[in-house]
Amino acid sequence: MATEHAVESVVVHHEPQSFWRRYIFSMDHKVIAIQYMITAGLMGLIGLVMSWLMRIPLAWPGESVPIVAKIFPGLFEGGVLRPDAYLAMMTMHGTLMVFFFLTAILLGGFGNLLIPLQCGARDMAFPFVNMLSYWVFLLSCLIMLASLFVTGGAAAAGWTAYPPLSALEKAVPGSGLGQTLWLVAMAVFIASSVMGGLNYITTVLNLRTQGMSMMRLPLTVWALFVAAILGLLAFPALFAGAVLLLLDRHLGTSFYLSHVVVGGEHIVREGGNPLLWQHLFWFLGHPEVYILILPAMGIASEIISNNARKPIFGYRVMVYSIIAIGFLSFIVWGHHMFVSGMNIWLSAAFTLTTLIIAVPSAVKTFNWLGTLWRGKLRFTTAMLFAIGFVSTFVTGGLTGIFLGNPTIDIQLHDTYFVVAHFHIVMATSSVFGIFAGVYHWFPKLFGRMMDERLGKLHFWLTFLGMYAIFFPMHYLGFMGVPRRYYGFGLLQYLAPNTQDIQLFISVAAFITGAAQFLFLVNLIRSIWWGRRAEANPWQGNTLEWQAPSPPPHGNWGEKLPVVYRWAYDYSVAGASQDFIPQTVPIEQEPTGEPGRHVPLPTVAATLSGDGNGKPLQNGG
Amino acid sequence: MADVARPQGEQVGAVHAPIRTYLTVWGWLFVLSAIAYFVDIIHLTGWLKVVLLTVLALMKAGLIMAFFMHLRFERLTLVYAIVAPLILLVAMLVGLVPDGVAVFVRR
Amino acid sequence: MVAEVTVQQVEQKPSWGGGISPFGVSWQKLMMWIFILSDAFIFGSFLISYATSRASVGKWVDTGKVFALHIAGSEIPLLLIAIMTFILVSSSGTMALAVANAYERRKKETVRYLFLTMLLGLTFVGCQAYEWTHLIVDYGVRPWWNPFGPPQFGAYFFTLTGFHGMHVLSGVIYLGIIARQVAKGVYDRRGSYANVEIAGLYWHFVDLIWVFIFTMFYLF
Amino acid sequence: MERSGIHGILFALAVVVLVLVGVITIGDRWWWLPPLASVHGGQIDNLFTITLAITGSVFVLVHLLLAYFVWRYRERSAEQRAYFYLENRPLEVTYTLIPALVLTGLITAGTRAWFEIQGPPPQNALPIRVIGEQFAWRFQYPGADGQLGRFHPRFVSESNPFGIDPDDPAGRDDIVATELHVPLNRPVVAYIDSKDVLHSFFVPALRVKQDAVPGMTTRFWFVASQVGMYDIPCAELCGQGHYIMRGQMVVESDAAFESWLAQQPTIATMLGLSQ
Ligand code: HEA
Ligand code: HEA
Ligand code: CUA
Ligand SMILES: [Cu+2]
Repeated sequence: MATEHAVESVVVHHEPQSFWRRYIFSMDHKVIAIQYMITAGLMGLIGLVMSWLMRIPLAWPGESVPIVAKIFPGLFEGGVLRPDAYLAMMTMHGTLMVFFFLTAILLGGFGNLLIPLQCGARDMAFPFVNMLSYWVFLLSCLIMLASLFVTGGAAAAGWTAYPPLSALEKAVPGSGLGQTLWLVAMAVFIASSVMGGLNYITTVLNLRTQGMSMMRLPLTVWALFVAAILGLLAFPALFAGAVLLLLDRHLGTSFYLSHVVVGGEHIVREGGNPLLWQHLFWFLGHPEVYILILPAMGIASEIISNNARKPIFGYRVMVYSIIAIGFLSFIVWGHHMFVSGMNIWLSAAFTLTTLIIAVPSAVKTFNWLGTLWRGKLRFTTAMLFAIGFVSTFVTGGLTGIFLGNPTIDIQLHDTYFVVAHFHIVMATSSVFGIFAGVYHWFPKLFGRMMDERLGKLHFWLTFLGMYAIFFPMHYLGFMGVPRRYYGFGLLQYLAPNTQDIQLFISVAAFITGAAQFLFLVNLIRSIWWGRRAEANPWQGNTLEWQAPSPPPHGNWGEKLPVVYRWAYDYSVAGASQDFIPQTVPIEQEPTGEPGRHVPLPTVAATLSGDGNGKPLQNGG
Repeated sequence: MADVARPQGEQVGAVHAPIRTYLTVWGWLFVLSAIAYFVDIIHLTGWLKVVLLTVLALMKAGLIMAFFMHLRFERLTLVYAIVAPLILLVAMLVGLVPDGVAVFVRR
Repeated sequence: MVAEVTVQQVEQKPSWGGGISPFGVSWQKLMMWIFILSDAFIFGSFLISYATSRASVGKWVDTGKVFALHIAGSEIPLLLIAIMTFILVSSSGTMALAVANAYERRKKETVRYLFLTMLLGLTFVGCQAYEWTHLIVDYGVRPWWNPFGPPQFGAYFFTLTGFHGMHVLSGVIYLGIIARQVAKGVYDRRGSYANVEIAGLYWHFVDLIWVFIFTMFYLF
Repeated sequence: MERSGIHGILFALAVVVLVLVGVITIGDRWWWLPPLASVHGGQIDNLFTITLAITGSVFVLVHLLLAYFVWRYRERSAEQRAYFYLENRPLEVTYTLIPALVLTGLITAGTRAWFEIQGPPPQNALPIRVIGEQFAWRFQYPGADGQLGRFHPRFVSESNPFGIDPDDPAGRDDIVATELHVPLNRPVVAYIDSKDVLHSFFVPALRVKQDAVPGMTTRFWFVASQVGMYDIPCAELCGQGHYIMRGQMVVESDAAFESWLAQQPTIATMLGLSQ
């Protein structure tokens, strides 16, 4: 055993010294996390600007905006955004936001930051592959951005890239080099996320510190773990699909194409099946959206428990729900294809699985409420975003129930109702998870605190703003406004006041988007001039708070921490404080860990207010 | 003491089969491949062929995974963790192929 | 200090002191397994796409005829593919022997079997090259067209076998690196031949995939 | 952090306002589905309303609980202590089972309606072919033989923009149009094809939506129940002109329909063939 300790110290003091090895080509998971976050954040900002561009013609159809046109001369004609530029912006907005912003920041950013810290590991299992994963991700970002500047413009077939539109050069501007680069960038992105995923999964499984059993992992780690598994098993389908599509585009195969006439020209292909792409895409696409929500759920759970000063309600059930949601998310993909011409029996099967997924979601929702109940709620900015997450997840999840029903989906498919649904769960809930996480773990990232007052202002503008943008989109959906439309002038069934709603949405979008610059200012200011953070500013239990802020290379100094209890010993009766870090031995403080304390409170006891279990004397 | 309590290091290959077992498995793979080949060239058709070939392929896969890839000597949890996700491929198959048939019908 | 670098240390250094629970395997091996799972999903997606396309095309090609070899005037269906299958299965066998020898830390035998495996792998790729040439030159099969039937036949033929062949080739390179390490005694010094076993996992996986390509593409 | 309680109160308020706005605007139908003009659409609207009632209640319930908890349990003093509470099996089982039951109901109702709507059309249904192209809809009606002639993109040419097989005898007497007319109260089955990329045949007022997929024919049948003119927007991204791809549908009495049909050209005249 003596040798082991010697090795430990060798590792610990082996911090790279040069600037390049330390901050650029670093293999330290925390540095990689920051790199991911900054890159992904930039991609998010680009996506945000694109959504602004899209909102202009939607609110003011045909009106000229010379000032904006000057900034983006390539996209405007006569001061008006061109229809093909609209589609390109829409496609890139969706792609950047889903993959390059959310996936990257949640798995690459928070995964890298939290998994080793909360498992009590010194780093990822294979730091070199971890570093490679980031650089490959950056490469994919560059390829995707490059596609904006090629002749013909960026890909314009939607983020779903349905062929034949995406397979034929003539079908739509941007389906030349732009679409090819889109596919290549996605393939590279997938390679990067596989490299990341391998590390996250192995690290969670094998690199937990002593005492950190799976059922003691914080929910953040559970959620990231399951999300990583989803990525690893789902992305291959898109990879295969993208390879086939590239071959269709450049080798003249006909996986997805059959004989078509585009622009008067006959394109002779035989026997392809466009639905095949849709299946492959959504076999990824649906798990993908859960890759985006699960980590946000984990972050919200952690932050809610911490700021309610209460254990998370029903920890085990929360874990099982995460697993259940993860599994179910693989077998619901067909709900995006109810009216695509898919076999109607399949639709029925997918209805079943789709609606069942609401059950574990319900459990999670009520467990969050249960955690708030009789807590001592402290409203940090992170907490506000976390409860904002609960609100928006429920609102957005419930609209999924309409869509999951194929009969109703006949009417609602590809209308703004869908746009409303996914922006509320994804653009709002998941983004709230990210904001909550950044405010909460900022001390671990940079060793300083973010400004709470600015943060709260940011929260309020964003919370109200997001609802203002996306709630009215449901109304558009009711009225049957189709999505991916550049303008609605021809549609006579729309009441004239739909245009008022569009205007309202756009104004809200500009204000909300602008509010994000508060966040940016706060971020930059705090990185350099924020108040110095102590190790455990939020009185948290999980391991990362036992390390200094920011944790040094190797995280834990000489010795790995040892874990004696679960992560949610908040307000345990008889304890000296209202939190007990996981590293505190049972002999020193009691525990409330499930299974270790007796007995479970009954309903009657709960109502009479005496549900508090007595901790076992010696849990060992 | 505290840092590393669980078993460490050279666990790999602690249990494994004698070389004879590998040779036997090798032999069986030849035999099964040969059977599959004959199933094809004697022009069996229809479901019988599909079922036979599928079973043979699964048997071969099973042998490779169990012996060559050592799953037989690993913990059962690992076996489950590796085999269970394959259900999703079955789900994919069940979702896609009938739809392929449906497309054919509606050409 | 340096002189004392022992088994434990090297094994442990990259893992920062983690354990092997819950699966009882090192993180390196686990990582390979997980990678294999992910890769299996790529192949799975290709094969299932192929099955779907074939279902939606309806008629298909008599692969027995296309891949027949003419020997002494008589046509033996699928002979080349049968030979290739036997080669790849054999390479799996030699790989297993390499791993078995690695357990016993028999350096020389391990290297020998690794080389044999690489040789068989290269032979397999050679056969594949021959088959491609044959189909392209003699029959005029193209990814977008072929004389036998639906164009998807050629398309999937090149995609599936090409992707698989690339895996075999990368495997040969991978084994080459491992063999070099073995020969240089790196694993003796480390006291662990685990990397040979991990490379073996990959190689057997490539063979495993071939079982399904053989069955689904050639035999069905 | 001292005075953070105020944000709890604000949050509770915001959530209540949200609930009010939602309930009023949706409950009062400020914006609503287009007026219904088909028979099967009734089923869709019913399910929509039922789902709205259920999800609406959940929305209100969850948000009110959230507002109440956030307001009631906000931190007020340093001595206050949260109530250590782990879990409550009966409660958790309850809120697993109730949604499960409700959803089972929705699944049953939804799939039943789905099979009725997607099921085989009645024997006497009038077949119509709907052809999507960048960026217009075209329609083909059977002639006296009641049969639609074959369609394939390879027949498309300047003179034959509809892509109908000139050699198919069933097609000679077929009638072609660029506006869709359908008779009132008679089942119509639309066979939907595409010349180029994906489109989607969407008639909001009739609650009809079905993608047009190149390489295969999809189908949707319906009975129009209201006379009128309806838009047919395209609901699947199909290129630059997606937003201007709009057709017109006219639902009219049988007599008006027949006389309209009689005025449209046939394939034979269009292609200069004999009947
Ligand atoms: C983070 C992302 C995310 C999440 C979490 C979800 C969650 C869900 N989604 Fe969503 N979805 C998207 C992202 C997401 N979705 C995207 C991006 C698209 C569009 C892609 C595109 O076309 O471009 C989409 C599209 C989409 C469609 C296709 C619509 C169409 O194109 O026609 C459908 C259809 O079934 C659907 C369903 C659901 C369901 C049932 C859930 C469920 O998981 C929701 C479960 C949650 C709840 C139900 C709330 C909490 C529950 C309770 C409080 C309990 C009580 C409830 C009841 C009793 C009803 N989604
Ligand atoms: C996570 C995903 C995400 C996000 C955040 C957004 C954000 C927004 N989206 Fe997006 N949108 C999509 C995903 C997303 N969208 C997808 C997938 C599509 C479908 C594309 C397709 O059809 O192909 C779509 C389509 C889409 C449409 C429909 C286009 C059409 O069908 O014609 C519209 C229309 O208004 C729209 C508007 C907006 C607006 C106004 C915002 C925002 O302005 C709202 C404000 C945003 C924020 C407040 C958060 C941004 C935060 C940051 C950038 C912070 C940076 C962070 C760090 C530095 C850590 N979007
Ligand atoms: Cu046609 Cu959109
Ligand atoms: Cu989905």
